[in-house]
Amino acid sequence: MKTTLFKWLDSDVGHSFRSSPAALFAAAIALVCGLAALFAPWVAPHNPFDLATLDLNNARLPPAWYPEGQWTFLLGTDDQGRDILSALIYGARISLFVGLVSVLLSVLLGVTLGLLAGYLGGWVDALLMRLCDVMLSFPAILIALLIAGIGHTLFPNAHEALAFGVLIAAITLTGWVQYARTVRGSTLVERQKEYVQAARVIGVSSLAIMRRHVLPNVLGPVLVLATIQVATAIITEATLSFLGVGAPPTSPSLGTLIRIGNDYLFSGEWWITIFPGLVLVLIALSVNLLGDWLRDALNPRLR
Amino acid sequence: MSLLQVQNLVVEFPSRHGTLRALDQLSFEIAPGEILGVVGESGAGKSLTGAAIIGLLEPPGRIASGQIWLEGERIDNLPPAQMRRVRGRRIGAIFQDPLTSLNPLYSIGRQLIETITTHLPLTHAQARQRAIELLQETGIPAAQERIDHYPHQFSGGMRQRVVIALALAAEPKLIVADEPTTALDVSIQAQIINLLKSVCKKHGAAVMLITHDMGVIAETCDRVAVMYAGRIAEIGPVRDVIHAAAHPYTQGLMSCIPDIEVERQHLHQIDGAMPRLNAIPSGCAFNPRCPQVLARCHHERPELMPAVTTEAACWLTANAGATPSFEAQP
Amino acid sequence: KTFRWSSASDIPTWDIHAQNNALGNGVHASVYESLVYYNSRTFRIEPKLATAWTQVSPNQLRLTLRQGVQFHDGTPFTAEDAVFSLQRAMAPTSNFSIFTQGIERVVRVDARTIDIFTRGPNPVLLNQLTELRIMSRAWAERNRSLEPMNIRTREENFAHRNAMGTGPFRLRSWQPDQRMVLERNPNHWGGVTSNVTEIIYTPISSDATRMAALLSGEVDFVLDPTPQDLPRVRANAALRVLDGVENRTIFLGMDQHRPELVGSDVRGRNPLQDLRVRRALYQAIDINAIHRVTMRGLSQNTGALVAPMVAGWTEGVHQRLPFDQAAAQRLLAEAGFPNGFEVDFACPNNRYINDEQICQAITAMWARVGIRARLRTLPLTTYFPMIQRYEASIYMLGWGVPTFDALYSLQSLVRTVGPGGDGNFNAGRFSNPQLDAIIDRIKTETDPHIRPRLLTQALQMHNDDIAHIPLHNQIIPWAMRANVQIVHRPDNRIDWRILNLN
Amino acid sequence: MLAFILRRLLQAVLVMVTVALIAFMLFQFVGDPVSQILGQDATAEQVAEVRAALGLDRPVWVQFGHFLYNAVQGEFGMSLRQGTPVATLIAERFPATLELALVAAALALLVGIPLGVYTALRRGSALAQVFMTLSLLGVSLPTFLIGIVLILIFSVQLGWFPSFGRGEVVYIGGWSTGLLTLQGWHHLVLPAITLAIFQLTLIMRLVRAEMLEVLRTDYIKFARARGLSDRAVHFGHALKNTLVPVMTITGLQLGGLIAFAIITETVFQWPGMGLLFIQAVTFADIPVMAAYLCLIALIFVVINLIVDLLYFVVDPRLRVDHASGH
Amino acid sequence: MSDRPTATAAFGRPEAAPGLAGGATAAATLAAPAAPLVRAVDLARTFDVSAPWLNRVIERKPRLLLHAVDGVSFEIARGQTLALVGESGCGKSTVARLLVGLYQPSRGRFEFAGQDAHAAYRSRSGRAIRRHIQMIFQDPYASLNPRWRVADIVAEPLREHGLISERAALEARVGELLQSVGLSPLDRVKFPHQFSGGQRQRISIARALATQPEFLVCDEPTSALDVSVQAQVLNIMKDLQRQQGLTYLFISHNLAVVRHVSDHVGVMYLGRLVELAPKALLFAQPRHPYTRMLLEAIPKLHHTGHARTPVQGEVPNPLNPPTGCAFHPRCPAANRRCSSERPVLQSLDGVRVACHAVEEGRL
Ligand SMILES: Nc1ncnc2c1ncn2[C@@H]1O[C@H](COP(=O)(O)OP(=O)(O)OP(=O)(O)O)[C@@H](O)[C@H]1O
Ligand SMILES: Nc1ncnc2c1ncn2[C@@H]1O[C@H](COP(=O)(O)OP(=O)(O)OP(=O)(O)O)[C@@H](O)[C@H]1O
Ligand SMILES: [Mg+2]
Ligand SMILES: [Mg+2]
Repeated sequence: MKTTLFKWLDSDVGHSFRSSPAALFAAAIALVCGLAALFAPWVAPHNPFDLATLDLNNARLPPAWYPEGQWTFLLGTDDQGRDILSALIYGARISLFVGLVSVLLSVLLGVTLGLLAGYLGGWVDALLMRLCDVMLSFPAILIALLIAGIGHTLFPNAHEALAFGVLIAAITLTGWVQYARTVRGSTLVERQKEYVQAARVIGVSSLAIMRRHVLPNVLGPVLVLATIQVATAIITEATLSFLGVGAPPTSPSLGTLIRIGNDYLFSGEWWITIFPGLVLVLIALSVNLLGDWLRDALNPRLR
Repeated sequence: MSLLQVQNLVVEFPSRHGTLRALDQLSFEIAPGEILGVVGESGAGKSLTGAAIIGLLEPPGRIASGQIWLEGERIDNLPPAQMRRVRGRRIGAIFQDPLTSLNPLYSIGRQLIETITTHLPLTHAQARQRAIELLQETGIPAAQERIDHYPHQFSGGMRQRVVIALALAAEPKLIVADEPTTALDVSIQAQIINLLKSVCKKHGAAVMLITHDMGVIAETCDRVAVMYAGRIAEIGPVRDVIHAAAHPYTQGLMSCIPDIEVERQHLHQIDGAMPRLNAIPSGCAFNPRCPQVLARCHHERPELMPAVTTEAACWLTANAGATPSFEAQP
Repeated sequence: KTFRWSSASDIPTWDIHAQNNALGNGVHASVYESLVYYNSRTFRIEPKLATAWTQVSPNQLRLTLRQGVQFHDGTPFTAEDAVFSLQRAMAPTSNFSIFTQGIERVVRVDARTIDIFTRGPNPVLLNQLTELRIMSRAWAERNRSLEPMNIRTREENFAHRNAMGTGPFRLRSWQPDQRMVLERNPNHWGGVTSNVTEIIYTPISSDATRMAALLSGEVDFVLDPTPQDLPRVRANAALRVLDGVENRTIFLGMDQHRPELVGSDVRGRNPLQDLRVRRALYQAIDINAIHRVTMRGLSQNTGALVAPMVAGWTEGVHQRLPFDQAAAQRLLAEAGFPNGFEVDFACPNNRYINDEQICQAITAMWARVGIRARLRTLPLTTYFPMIQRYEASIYMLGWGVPTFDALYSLQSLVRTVGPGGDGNFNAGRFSNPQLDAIIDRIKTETDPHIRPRLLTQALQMHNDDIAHIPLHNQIIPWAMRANVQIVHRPDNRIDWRILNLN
Repeated sequence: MLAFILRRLLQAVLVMVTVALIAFMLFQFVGDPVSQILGQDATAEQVAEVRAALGLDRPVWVQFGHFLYNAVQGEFGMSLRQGTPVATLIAERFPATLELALVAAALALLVGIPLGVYTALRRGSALAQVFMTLSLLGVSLPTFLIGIVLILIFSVQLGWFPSFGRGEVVYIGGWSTGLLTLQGWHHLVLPAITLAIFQLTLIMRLVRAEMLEVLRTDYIKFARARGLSDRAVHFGHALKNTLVPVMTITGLQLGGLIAFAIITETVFQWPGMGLLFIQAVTFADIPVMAAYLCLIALIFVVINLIVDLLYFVVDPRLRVDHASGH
Repeated sequence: MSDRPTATAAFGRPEAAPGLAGGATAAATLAAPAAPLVRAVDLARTFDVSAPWLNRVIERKPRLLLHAVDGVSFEIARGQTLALVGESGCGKSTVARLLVGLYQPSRGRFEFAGQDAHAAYRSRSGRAIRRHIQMIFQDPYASLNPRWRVADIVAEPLREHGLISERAALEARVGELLQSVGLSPLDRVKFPHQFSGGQRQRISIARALATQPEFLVCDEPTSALDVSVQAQVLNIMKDLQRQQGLTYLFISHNLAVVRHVSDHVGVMYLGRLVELAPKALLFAQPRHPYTRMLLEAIPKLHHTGHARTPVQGEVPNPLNPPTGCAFHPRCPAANRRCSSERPVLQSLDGVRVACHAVEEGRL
């Protein structure tokens, strides 16, 4: 484990990582956010989802450094008496979870379909690409809005878990197209390469060729795309939550927190809006920075 | 006076593993109107030499030391604006792949006229006229019409003719041709080489012809330089280099080539591969593969020194002053 | 002087009978006038286009019309116009049927008199008439707008975008969702003290943007400011907040019908059918905290189902059960739920002031006595159909009383579900036959002495059963520039006649 | 060429029918318009009557068939919320959205392309690094946040720009435009910036990446070897080749702009189609939603077609008849 | 370590097939010389390159068929090498791909050890025949999966055919194979990019040899390589042939190389064989005018300064081949008949040639 880390740091990619302050900065932030989110129950001073611990009398306290602030609520509290810091940590956890899972699922879906379309060609390809066209001529946020809309009305009695399921489904279903197209493109190129033909001559089955030969060689751009998509997914989640079809208010994501905080923009209780906004931008920024760096690092011609 | 003079040229690539020296103390000359062939294994530094001369080394590559003189004027340290006036006007260039050398979005006429008007004080109409003449000269039938066609409408051989026309557009004194026929069909190769030879003779241009193909060198060049690992191993008149090479590498290279006229059970082969830039052995870079390696080859680097009829960078020539016997040529 | 104002949404139409929309009705009142109207200060009914009225018989009301009134196009206002307009409101495509309920026909007596015949005694007829405005008959005929807009046709009704009334203002232009301009009617019959010559209305749906427009001086008046921004508005010398109690009461309803609740962990019984449980839910709510923190003082805590200005309200029915967590826990234990239970809780998120926040706060309060409410919040488009399908176990609802008479609430909310609007929003399907009997009696009781007593009695019985858990009456704040002179009305509309700018 | 356009159109029809179908199925779930029409106090009989009148009680596929049949004739019915034919509503709102999107697109292109070229040519320079970092911020900021912050700063704090609406509009024929009045432009500034920022950074990054790619090609190297000036090489040769792939993305982005306008229009109360759509969603105004979605699909299809035709203009390789080439 | 006996028996190869190093004597088990190991009968492959259907309908364009290979027949005896030469695009690679089953033939047959190979490829036991026919590709940089280690690359056919599954045995066998192509067994753990072009080509050869094939199709195996490396690869190939009795189809456009490796040479022009002759005969006495031109076009190392006579004219468009003899527009000896009647391959003094001029004795 340790040695692989060192090995990696010594490789070209690792080196470009070490020598890029932006990447280091981004990785540090992503790491902090990720760890905080992962270990939220241990890191966060309060559990903002446990309603029984909320006290309305603590609502709208300013950050601790203000005269009215309390040190138990470092970044202040919101309108329900929720500790902002804890809400941020838990909110980031949700946002990151939704972002990562939906990107993972869309990668899975997109890469599979892209591989099939690119490798098999013919009507499979035609069909899938038409499907992509349809998806593309429909703005992602609209699809997401509609899917989220259905989800919520189809299962009105379902609660948090389903809300997240719907969010993830919405983002996944709009996200896979990009991967499918990218992978299809690279697969078409890769399929012509002689190593694939060599495998065919050996008698390796199509599925095995796709999985063993083509897949690893088309994953580079997917990785870059996925990193950037994580940021996009988090923002989409926030936007959906902002438009009111996202995470429920009792377990708010960053987007929901911003939507809630949006009402307090002029009221002087700025911490309810500003902190979630900052964290959202910070996460999106750091993930984007990482993706950017990765794109350059993985592109041999840029080295 | 020689047209082009390269003196102790060093080209380096700085990298995090240290600086790679891709060309090391390279020196040679080209006389006006002469065709100098440059051969050598892939990665020997042939293209880099050409790029350094036309001032188009890709960063991070850079000329670390040495000088390049064109008609008595030093050109390796010219500011970019002046170097641009040298390129195209006084040194033309031809690259390997004619398909990718032409901008697919512009007609060849436009690309020709643009080049001509950049360098010569001609009006658009005059430039067009000259472009048509150039195309005719390079053997493109119906040049009047074809001038407005786009690159993709030409076959590979025709495209390379267009590229030659472009290189000749401003009557340069020197043409650097980097593997001009490698991407072409066997049957077209000879056409293009013949064309290049004849038009250059007509315009009085000297050619630096970079190629792998000894056959092409043999029938085209006046002199030939053999490169190995960023240095010239041997340079001399073409006949002598082919038939009476002084350097063991040159000898090996010549005997590797299957000969259409002679049948052999087994080809001679030079074992091993050319060293990577970051692992060039001390002394003579060829010493690990050399069948006649001497003790001093391991730590002393030989410079080019006169052999019988050529110049070779080999201690054998210094010792014996004569061709070592090494698999007799038939 | 120009008065620029804003609220979240635009009026749906200028057709005064097409949609019964609170905001629309308020705006229509500037251009169209009704026969009688509430006085903004006293909230008594006062003459408007009718100058006098007498109850000729229990089923017949005679109204004398004002003379010398002109429509905006200069044509005189006559009895034909009044009869036409009331009949138009009774048309099948009209949405004002609740205000014409019980009216049998309208008859022109002479040029200045009309009769309204009702099917039976109608104690709230005059209140209903305040919402039935008068349109020019000739104009409607000319423009083929004799009937209220019909969604089924493919054509837009002329009256949808144009208006012809007698009011103090007339419509200059209207681009839906963008901008509406009204200008002063110089030929108005009188009684107008406003110095406003032009009214520009711009709907701004984003709360933050609407407040920004007020703060930056782009509008003079905001009808529905967000409560949390009020401190800042109050602190600003150039701005001012005016607030008043609305006659809308916010309460929680509970499913008391199903034998077993959906989405609950209690099997085999419905805990909400147990009075002790309902009482525990009630007493676990710290209404003062909600009042102070969530509503920032902009609410009037209540124990009654109606607001103080509604007939039937008394101090007695206004009394709340005390907030008492210990009592709540005890009641739960007595009812057999010492560890509480899980229950579904639905809330709108864009209907009432701070609806979502209130529900969250309540969820937290219940959590502390062991009731694990699973809150879901929905936009009103999906929320109302959902609760009307009886899909919610506990739900929030707010009920306003345009007639200022508690029957309106009792009939819709408390009466057992039945035909003719009985219990149409009794989404918990509460049922008490005794209470039903009283409500049915109130429907026809016109005696001014008996009727209020019956109303109060019904309200008290409702409280005893804890059919609903009342929370508070909404207090509606208005935010405006300091130079706006205006009177706050409990029906949340501007009285255009007395609007002034200093 | 003709065949190409035809195929595109066929594809377009397919796309639009699919969109319509999907949209239609989704509408079953967005809520019940009837309770909106009738208000809270309606009786069950009234509700049933209106449902029947609107055809909402029929099976979905019947409704869809009906919808398609009418939609083909440009007939989308009446808005349930506004009582106006949907076509009229859209016609009223379309200019606002189109103007906003076009100005934002122009802004994104006019700023994004030069910045992309600059950062590509001056790769590694301090300023280019700054631009690149800022551009990342651009993709990391959610649109709604940008809008709110702009209002907070420029309307409320500084009072430089209005915070809502379109200002004064001039009617030319049935087309309302804010571009002919100073006030109109004044109102346009903040929304256009809000809408443009994301696209701007995207275009900038795209141009930069493409440009770097193109600068490495042989024909650029050969153009240099011919002694052409940097200007001719960068802008004559490199940029034009860069624009080919940029066009596709930009085309799609323009469609995206119109869609993204939903958020911008909501924040700035911009009276365009996005606002119309969002309000239709909260009201379950099915005819408006359906028309809007079909229109968006149509716009995408048209833009795609235009982009494809532009390819023919820019790239001679596509233009030429196959048979005459070698 | 299981081998399907039934499958191998079908190809007449005794299971006692010699190990790699051991040698040599596959030739001893040869069937009667009358039956060649490889036989292509009228092989043809057509590609549909027409525009999409709608375009054709609207623009009234016919279906466009490209006859990449148009009726090619040849035989290769066991242990022999047939070389195919010709200009780019004449269909050499297509023939190669037809033989290894990457393409289905549009017409004709390919018999391997007397069995219809394409029928076998399609059948369930297709793997068995694949074992015996392997291919070496042109580009040593593209023919190895850049993400796999050498050991995995070479072992893939073994695993795929279930020849060896045990780890240690596999490792040993890979080492053995690497050694047989002149690489060190220690190179197993490296990645392809750590090798030079020549070494990579040896890895490809090792992979091709893994299943102990009898027939190797080599599509320009050295044309991407330097002359010095080319020599290494050619030598190895020849050595292997000598040791293991391999049969080669060797594709190249370099006649000098072809002369070095082949026993018979086939010259292709626009999808057809125009001349097929034993090597010595072909080089000593080329019959077809195209063959003559090709030979003429070869740069000669020893005649410095001599200009070649280049082949005149351009390669014709395969979509629109000339009528009659496809070569006639470039042929100095063409006459009317050549432009109208297509010549067929005819035997003439131990040479097979398709040319009217030769047939008529004009050349
Ligand atoms: N950007 C670069 N960074 C590092 N090394 C480089 C770079 N470009 C070229 N080199 C090295 O410089 C050496 C000479 O390269 P050059 O292209 O001149 O070879 P060549 O003789 O032209 O080979 P070929 O016949 O393959 O064209 C090679 O070893 C190559 O690896
Ligand atoms: N999959 C394919 N689809 C369409 N046309 C093809 C296909 N493969 C080959 N062709 C065409 O078939 C002809 C013969 O191609 P092939 O690759 O066999 O030529 P080649 O002799 O190997 O050429 P080279 O020397 O360039 O490798 C060419 O005109 C080529 O364009
Ligand atoms: Mg080179
Ligand atoms: Mg080939």
